[in-house]
Amino acid sequence: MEASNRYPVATPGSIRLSELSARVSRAIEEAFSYTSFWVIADVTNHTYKSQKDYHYFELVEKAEGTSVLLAKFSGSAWGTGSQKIAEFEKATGQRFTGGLNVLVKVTVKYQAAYGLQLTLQDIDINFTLGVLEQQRQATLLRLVRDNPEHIRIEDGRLKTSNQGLVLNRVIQRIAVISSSTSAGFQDFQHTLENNGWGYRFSVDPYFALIQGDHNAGQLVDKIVAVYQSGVAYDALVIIRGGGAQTDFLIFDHYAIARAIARFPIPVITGIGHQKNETLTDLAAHTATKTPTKAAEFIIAHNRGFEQELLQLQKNMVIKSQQLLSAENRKLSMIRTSLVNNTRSMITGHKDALVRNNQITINTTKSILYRHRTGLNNLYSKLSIQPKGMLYKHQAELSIICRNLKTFSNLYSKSQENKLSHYASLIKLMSPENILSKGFAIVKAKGKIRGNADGINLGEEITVILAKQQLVATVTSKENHDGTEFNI
Amino acid sequence: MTELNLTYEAAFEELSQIAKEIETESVSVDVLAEKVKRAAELVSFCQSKLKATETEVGKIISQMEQKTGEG
Amino acid sequence: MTELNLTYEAAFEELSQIAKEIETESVSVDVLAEKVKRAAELVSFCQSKLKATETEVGKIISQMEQKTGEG
Amino acid sequence: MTELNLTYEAAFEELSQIAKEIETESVSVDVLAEKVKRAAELVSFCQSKLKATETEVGKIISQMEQKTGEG
Amino acid sequence: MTELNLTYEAAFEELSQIAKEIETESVSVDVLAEKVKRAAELVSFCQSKLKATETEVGKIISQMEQKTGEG
Amino acid sequence: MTELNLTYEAAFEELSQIAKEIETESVSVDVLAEKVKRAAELVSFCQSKLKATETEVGKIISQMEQKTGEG
Amino acid sequence: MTELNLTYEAAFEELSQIAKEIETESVSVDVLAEKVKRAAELVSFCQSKLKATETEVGKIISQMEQKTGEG
Repeated sequence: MEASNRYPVATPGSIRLSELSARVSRAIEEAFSYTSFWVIADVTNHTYKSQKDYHYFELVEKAEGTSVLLAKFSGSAWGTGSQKIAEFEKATGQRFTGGLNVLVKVTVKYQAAYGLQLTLQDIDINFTLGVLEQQRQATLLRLVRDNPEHIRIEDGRLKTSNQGLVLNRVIQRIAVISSSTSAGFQDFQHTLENNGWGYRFSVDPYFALIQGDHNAGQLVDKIVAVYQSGVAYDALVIIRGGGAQTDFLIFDHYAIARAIARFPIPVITGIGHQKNETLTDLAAHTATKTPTKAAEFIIAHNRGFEQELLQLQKNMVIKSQQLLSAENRKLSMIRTSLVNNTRSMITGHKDALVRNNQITINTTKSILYRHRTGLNNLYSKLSIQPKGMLYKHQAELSIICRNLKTFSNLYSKSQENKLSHYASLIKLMSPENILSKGFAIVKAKGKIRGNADGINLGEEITVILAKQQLVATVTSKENHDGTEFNI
Repeated sequence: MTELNLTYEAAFEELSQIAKEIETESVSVDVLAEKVKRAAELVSFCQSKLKATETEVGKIISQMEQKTGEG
Repeated sequence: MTELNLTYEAAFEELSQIAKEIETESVSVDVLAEKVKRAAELVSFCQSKLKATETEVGKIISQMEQKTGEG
Repeated sequence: MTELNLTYEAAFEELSQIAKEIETESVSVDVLAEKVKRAAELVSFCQSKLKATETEVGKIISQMEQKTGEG
Repeated sequence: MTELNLTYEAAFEELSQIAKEIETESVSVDVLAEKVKRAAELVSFCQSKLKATETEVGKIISQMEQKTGEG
Repeated sequence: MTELNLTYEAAFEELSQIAKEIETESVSVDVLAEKVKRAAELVSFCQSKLKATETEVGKIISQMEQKTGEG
Repeated sequence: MTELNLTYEAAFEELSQIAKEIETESVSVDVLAEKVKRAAELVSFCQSKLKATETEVGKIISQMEQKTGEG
């Protein structure tokens, strides 16, 4: 080596640096050649030489939560590595730059002149996306946590105050935040001005640099300026003007998302992002993909209003005509019913009169007929009943007469019978009759005797018979039992 | 005998009385004849009175019948 | 006899009474003739009254019929 | 007889009463003729009143029918 | 008869009342003729009033229909 | 008739009222003609008012359509 | 009518109100023409305002007011 010649031969116990370098180089080569490593590190001090497509940077690891360095390597990327970085930037929307936490595939290389260096072979897009997403989620959570009045999560979606605003019927006064150079703004203007319906708009541009995290403050200032202008804008449109694909990380910035979420005028975005929506899009009232789409949305909104107007007008015309024809029908119906009901009412009254008349006539006749019949009945009773009554009396009299005769006769006969009974009895009991039957009366001492008591022997008695009377003297006196005549 | 004021009623009454006495032999042979004689008189009185009445009633009734027949 | 104020009603009543007495022989022979005579009188009275009424009623009715015939 | 204020109603009522009395023979022979006479009068009165009413009503009704026929 | 202030309403009401009385025979023969006469008057009154109304209403209705025909 | 301040609304209301009264026959014959006359007037009024409105609305609509056709 | 400060918002609100009234037939015939006219004006106003710049709007409104003055 030519250079080594500049230094004297090493004193005993020392070697030349190049020798050491060669030994290190050898050791490293032995240990690390043909081996690559996936390492997680933070990128710092990044520079990019676009002419050569070279990236120079350092990879460091800090103690967690501090800035104390635990490890640090220089690194570079070119060729394949640069190509991977470009792919990475396109895919993530994140520039490969200082402060980025990455998972990279590196080979360790030692060059005597440059020292130990890591050469970037590949970069894990998904790791960074994960990190970015984590950052995004952290920002989102912070937004929700720190602004509960304006930002919250509903059904997994971000809900902001701005979204709660109602778009004016017509969007005509528009504030636009864009970068002055952006083609997007031109597109937006052009689309608005050349709408097919002749709608006119008033657009106030608020130009700002819209790229890089560090410009977030400026963008927020512009938003505030729109508010402070005092103009009654119908909408604030935020558009990103084409250009680098890596510009839109700014739209995940906390301050911007917060400002938009709380902004009192509906915000329409036309940022243009292929992957998931930025926090700005999520916070805005309406998110469209491109500035042209934003303009189209506004035109469609106004067109919707005009169509609504025309529809209302059309409905009104139809309804007015319907109303008038319904009114006509109602009127003619009422007229018809009036005529019919009047006629039927008069007919009804006529019928009622006839009915009353008939009742009067018919019933009167029947009343008179009934009375006549009743009178006749009474009359015939009167002409018949008295005769019967008199006849009955006559008959009764006759019966009494007959009875008088009959019972008088019976009475006389009965008396005659009684008398003749007594006559027979007397005849039977008369003394002449008794004596003629053989009985005799005995007289003693001039008295008729029924027994012999007091009659003494030798005494003279008189025995009287029917035709004669004998005088005799008692010669004997004996008792006899007298049963001889006991019948 | 035939008292002026004797009624059929009284006569019949007396007659019944005598008949009863005779029948029950509560009359002695002494008065029997007397009683029998009185009874005979009473029967005679009653019979004549009855006959008279019968005749009169017959007359009245026949008159009545005549009238009713007419009526 | 025929009292001035005698009604058919009363006459008939008395007549019925007499008839009943004779029927039940609760009349003495002494007054039988008299009673029969009274009965005959009452019959006569009732008959004449009946006849008179009949005649009058007949007259009224025939007048009525005449009228009704006309009517 | 025909009292001035007698109505058909009252007359008919009285007539019915008499007819009922005669029918149930609750009238004595003594007043029968009188009752029949009254009845005859009432019949006569009612008939004439009825006739008059009939005539008048008939006249009115025929007028009414004529009118109704026209109307 | 036809009182000056008599309305159809009142007349018809009275007529119905009379018809009802007659129908239920609660009208005596004494006033029947009178009632029938009144009824006849009321019928006549109502008919003429109705006829007048009908004529007038008919005129109005025909005018109305003519107008509608034109319109 | 057509009062100066009469509106279609009020006229139609009154007309409906009259129609209802006649339908339910709560109008007496005495005032029927009068009511029908008023109703005819109201119908006439409503018809002319309706016609006028129709014409005016038609005019506005045709102007509107012209404009919309242009726009 | 067309007030200087009329906004789309207010115009649309008024127009909707009119359309709704007409649709629910709560607009009387009396004011229908007037309402339709107003609606036509409101539509016209909104349309011209949509197609004009701010400076032109004043002109439109003053024109409209002139028309209304005439109308």
